[in-house]
Amino acid sequence: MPLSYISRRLFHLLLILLGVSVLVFLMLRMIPGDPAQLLLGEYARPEELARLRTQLGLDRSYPIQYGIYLQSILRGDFGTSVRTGAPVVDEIGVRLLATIELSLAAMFIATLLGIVAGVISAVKQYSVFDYGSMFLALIGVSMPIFWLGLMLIYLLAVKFPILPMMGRISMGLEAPAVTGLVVVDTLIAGQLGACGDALRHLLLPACTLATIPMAIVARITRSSMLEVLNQDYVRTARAKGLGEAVVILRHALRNAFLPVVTVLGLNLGLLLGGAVLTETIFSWPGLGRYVVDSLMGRDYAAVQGCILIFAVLMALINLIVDLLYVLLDPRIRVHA
Amino acid sequence: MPRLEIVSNLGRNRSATVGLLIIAVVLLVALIGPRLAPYDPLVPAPLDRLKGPGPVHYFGTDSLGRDIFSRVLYGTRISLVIGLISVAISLAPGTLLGLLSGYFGGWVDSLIMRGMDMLLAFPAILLAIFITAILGPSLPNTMIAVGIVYIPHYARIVRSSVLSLKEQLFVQAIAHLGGTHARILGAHILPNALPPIIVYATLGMGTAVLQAAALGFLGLGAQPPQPEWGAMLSEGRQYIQLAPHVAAFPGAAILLLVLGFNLFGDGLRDVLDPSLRSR
Amino acid sequence: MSAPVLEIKGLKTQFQTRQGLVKAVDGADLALGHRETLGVVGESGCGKSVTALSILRLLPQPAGRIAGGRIIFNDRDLVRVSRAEIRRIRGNEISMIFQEPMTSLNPVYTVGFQIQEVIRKHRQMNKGEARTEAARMLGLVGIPEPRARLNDYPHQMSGGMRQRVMIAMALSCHPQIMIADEPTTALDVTIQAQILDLIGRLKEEIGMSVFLITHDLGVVAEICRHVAVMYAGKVVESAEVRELFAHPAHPYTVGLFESLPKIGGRGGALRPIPGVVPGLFNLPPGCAFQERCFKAEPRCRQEPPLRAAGADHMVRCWLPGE
Amino acid sequence: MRKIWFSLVLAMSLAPVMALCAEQPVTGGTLIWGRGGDSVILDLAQATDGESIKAGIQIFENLVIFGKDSMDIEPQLAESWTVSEDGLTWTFKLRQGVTFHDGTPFNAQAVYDSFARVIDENHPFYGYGKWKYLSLSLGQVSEIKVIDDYTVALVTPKPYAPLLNNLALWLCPILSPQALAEHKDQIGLHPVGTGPFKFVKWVKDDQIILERNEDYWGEKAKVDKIILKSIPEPSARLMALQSGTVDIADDLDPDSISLVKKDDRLAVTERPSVNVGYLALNTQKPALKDVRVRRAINHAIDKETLIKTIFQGLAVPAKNPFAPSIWGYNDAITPYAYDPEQARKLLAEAGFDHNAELELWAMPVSRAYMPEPVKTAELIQAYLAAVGLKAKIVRHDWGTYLSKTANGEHDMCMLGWLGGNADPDNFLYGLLSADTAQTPGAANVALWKNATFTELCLQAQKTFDKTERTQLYLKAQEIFHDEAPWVPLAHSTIVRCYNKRLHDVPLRPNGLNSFQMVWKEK
Repeated sequence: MPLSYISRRLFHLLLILLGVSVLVFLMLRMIPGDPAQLLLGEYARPEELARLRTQLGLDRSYPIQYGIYLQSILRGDFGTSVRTGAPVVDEIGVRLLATIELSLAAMFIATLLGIVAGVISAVKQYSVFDYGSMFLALIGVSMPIFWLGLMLIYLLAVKFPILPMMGRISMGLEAPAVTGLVVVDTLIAGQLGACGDALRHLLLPACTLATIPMAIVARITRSSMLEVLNQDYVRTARAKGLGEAVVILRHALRNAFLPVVTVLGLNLGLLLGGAVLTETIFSWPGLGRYVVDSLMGRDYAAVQGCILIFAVLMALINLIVDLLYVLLDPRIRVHA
Repeated sequence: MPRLEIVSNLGRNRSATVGLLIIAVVLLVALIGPRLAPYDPLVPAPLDRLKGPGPVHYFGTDSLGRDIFSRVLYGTRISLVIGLISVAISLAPGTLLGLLSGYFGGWVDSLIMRGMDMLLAFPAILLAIFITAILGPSLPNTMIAVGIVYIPHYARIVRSSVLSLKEQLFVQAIAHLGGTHARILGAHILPNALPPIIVYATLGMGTAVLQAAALGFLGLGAQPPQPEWGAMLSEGRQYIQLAPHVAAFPGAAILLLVLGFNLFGDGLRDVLDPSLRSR
Repeated sequence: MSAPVLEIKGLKTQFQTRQGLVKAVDGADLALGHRETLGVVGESGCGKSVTALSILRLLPQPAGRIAGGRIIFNDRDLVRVSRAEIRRIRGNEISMIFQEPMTSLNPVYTVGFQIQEVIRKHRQMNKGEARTEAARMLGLVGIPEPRARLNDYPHQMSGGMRQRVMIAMALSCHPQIMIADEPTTALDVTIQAQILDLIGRLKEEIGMSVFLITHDLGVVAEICRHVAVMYAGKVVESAEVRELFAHPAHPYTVGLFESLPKIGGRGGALRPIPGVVPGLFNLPPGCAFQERCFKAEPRCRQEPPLRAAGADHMVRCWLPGE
Repeated sequence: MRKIWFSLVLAMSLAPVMALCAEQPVTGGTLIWGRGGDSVILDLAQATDGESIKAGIQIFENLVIFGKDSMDIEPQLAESWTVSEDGLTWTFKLRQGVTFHDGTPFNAQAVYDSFARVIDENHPFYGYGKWKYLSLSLGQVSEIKVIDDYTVALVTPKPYAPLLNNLALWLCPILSPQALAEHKDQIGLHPVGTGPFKFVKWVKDDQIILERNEDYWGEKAKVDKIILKSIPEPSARLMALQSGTVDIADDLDPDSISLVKKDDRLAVTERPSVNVGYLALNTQKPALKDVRVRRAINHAIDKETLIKTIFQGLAVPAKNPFAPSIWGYNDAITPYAYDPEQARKLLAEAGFDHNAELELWAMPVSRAYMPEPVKTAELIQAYLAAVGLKAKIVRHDWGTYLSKTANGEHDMCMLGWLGGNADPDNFLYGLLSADTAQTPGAANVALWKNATFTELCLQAQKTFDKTERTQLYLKAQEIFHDEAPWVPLAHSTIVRCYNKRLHDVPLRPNGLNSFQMVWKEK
């Protein structure tokens, strides 16, 4: 991939980030209710409010506030959380990793199961499996996911306590943080039991989060496979005497991947959004919950930081999807 | 494709038929539901609260003793309106922006698309939360928020079909014959760009209902005592053990309606635009 | 005709569609002689491609199935051999090339990989040997700088080149039979001739038989020894090429010739066959061609017999051959 | 003979069980405490939210503190104190031999640094924090004097009786001066106090881990560790308690509490609170200016049913602005009875326009004083409709709600007061005087400006004699009742739900306790 292409993408990203930062800044200030009032709650006295506003720099004009913000960002400082007084970067870091762990797990489940279900449905078109899994997929995209999450907790953690209902790992099993992903950290520390425990904790929230993308991936894989299975080159592969598994996996699936990858990329973005609800239900200490809490708490710097992180993540995902295209399909060449 | 053929193809498409049937039933309920409702959906009867389903209250009562069956019936109208209005709010500006962007290209395109990219940088639910926070929580504002969130999606879809249509000969021919931009856009490009929009809009109604329910879950949606399904469901989550029916029935209603939109949308896509496969 | 390597007897192939059962091939009999080229001609939808696909059991699933008949190849009935057995035959003893060289190659793999795949599947070779062999095959089909082209993707090649690649792939296990389903239809006229020449030449070199499906009587005349004419799922006439061209017996065959422009031919106006191939759902009882036939008579409502119309010349018609 | 043997065996086999049943505290174990959200900041002088306070008061101690289960003042880091004749100087004798968790000795300098950083702009630590609620803490203190290593004096410019109560609040913790100097503006992430538990680790939005302070000056904590776990979804919190994942679950909704009560593995402790939940009637709005309308609204609402259903009985109906457990409560007042007929009559007398639609503002968050704000609002709406008063429920998110109500933009709004330092002044002057009815930033959200009432409150602030103050407050409550600027709704019951394997779980009327004495069965 040519360097000029990447640098152009990066320039684009910078522009969008700048735009997003202005947008978020303005939108935050358009929300009625000020941070000082929220911090002090129903017991606030006017003079205390005024003092806090001054301390927080909220009494300055918007352009000046934005200028200060932009300056500090350029210095790599995302500001300080109004609520906790801690640097936003620190606040975001840990939670971001928790969200990434959850999203990756969900993505993994969604991709794996979605593709398997899609491929089988396509190969056995009009079979009971096909109808069954496609009906389930439809239900999956039609269901409020917070409802599903609560039902899963009730069924699998309370009624039949098979899985833990919250948190990332059982008390006392924590491994030293290296990557910030608990599952990986426990592996690095060689604590297989703890890793298993972390995986069990991951299962319910990840499955909940995976429902919608899994359904979408299954549907898109199926339709894409159906299209590909009718292609002449699949017939050619069969005519060569190749086994059915090789025909489907090597010749058909590989070609069916392209639309699936597009959808996967779009869905990773969806996952970041879906995490807002899932993290609340499963008490997962992630960024989705944090950004909503920060928004409700008018923690300007925190919200601004989170959204910028989201924007960068989205851009990264798009870039990865584009790279995958090139890897998957030799016909695509990047035009710089 | 001739209109008659579309209709007959739709009739033969099983998912479209089932979807349409569900939507029709919901529509019917929305129209005559209030007459079927045995109770006033808004008047609390606190001493009858959290009664299970039975012959008196078919779906039981909620935490204020209101009849859930009646509330679900009344809520049908609200949910349909949420779906329609939200989609209309994303559809109109989204289509316009997509048309302009795709047709004129150049800096107009760059400007519009970068703006859309900025909106897309936000996770959808977060942007919706943002907008409701600015506007204040209420049903109309929920619809506006959900509507705005999906503008970029429509703009992108329309833009890409305009790009391919623009290259087609007949448009170029018209342009050479001296048609105005507005005429070319309105009379020639838009009608041809419609199929994917219609499909996406149908599916979008389901998404809108779900998004509105999610906002309701966060307490930002319809205001009490309105019997909006998402808000009812979210209220019911408190009673999952004590009175599961409180959440079950509005949840089922949402599932059914969204399923209807999705089935119908799927069917429409198969008939109108087989190339538009990604949901 | 020498002893046949492949004999199709009473083949019936059917498709289950939403509109009902389609009898795409309805009792076809064909024989392919050793080191001979058999041409199967007919309009689109007459069942010639389905017959070819039936031989290797490549029918689209789950709609298509062989409902009856036998396909005898080396004393084995291909209709009944196990799936593993048919897979051993495909690409190895019988290989096949298709009409659309543009789409018949997998776009995401190099041509080298796709040729090696079949070599390694059927011949005991390691990667390196298979690669050398693939390059040799590319050279054999007349592709310059074959080693370098191994790394090309199909989209980097022209249609003619791709069909050469397909042929190389088909021949790389030295099959006894190559089935070619309209191999030149999608190509430019000049390329068509080259490809036909190539097929003719390689048939001799490798010593195989060719089952050539085409709608082009010119092609048949050029490279076939025997020819069979199919209509609505049945073989209506078969003979040696010269015999058939000289004495077409079936009115349909006659129609086919008359609809062709003859180069330096016997003159006369082009006469297209009236009507279209009947829908396979509502075939009339008896001869399927009766509604388009200028010589149709009442007895055509009954199934016409297969009769000899000359030496090694069979026709399915009530009328005597002329 | 066999019978005797049998009894003996039985007795022996039961012995260990009996021992367990007896309230014999054991040391050790981890207490897992499920709650609705994470702490915000663990420097309590900067904290305004309950979740920060819950964790912080395990770590920090104050000069004085409320009783374990009451709001009476007891010594903590100060052993004794005196007030000067003029009521302006408070002198505290400090406890000796106390060290902070980081080993720094506790002395007068520590008190000085902890307090001066809040009120003295020239103190080096002043800039390291955003000091909140000065009026509830040290706002009235003008000077802090270090008299000797173990004696400190606080000076107020005018006599200020509630100061002792303020010092017992979370807002006046004593921190290690060493830690203050070291962590500067990050002190909120690294709390170092003298309390029975030490801070170990904080995973944001997940958990805070505390462990026993082995060098504690008093009786050492029983459990080894406390883990405060954030579980935002209330139904998940309930399920966590039921499944034994957590030992304590905070802030369950009333219906869940009734489920907990039925579960014989779980225990519920209840205590009358000092809080009040009320519906403020904006007296500045034309429709509500007439006292008859306000009284009509008071008559229209059936508090008994509200409490029985929505509060699940976990509250007592309110008739005064503060709870009966606080001194100075006027029990002689006859509450407005639920009487729709009377309400309609009063509205008619006032010539109320029945077509007017009043805005009923419902809180978006639940609080101890208002566990189900939305349902409460819906019920009130229905009661008002029944007497011909149309109300529209309005919701804003919390920040907006507070700003706008403080600006007097509502007709009727729901709010409440946790009780602060449990002094009547806090409720009467703070929430109802003309001084606090100035927009924007009004705490008196009824915007009720009654000169007599305000004068009574001001008078009481200057009076040190409790009996005299009581008389003033009794009078003030009569005026409040008569003028009806609020519908006082309920004083909710404070509840703690926990697993029965926990023992000696304390519960103060404000719900904030140190868990020093809590022990857990093995």
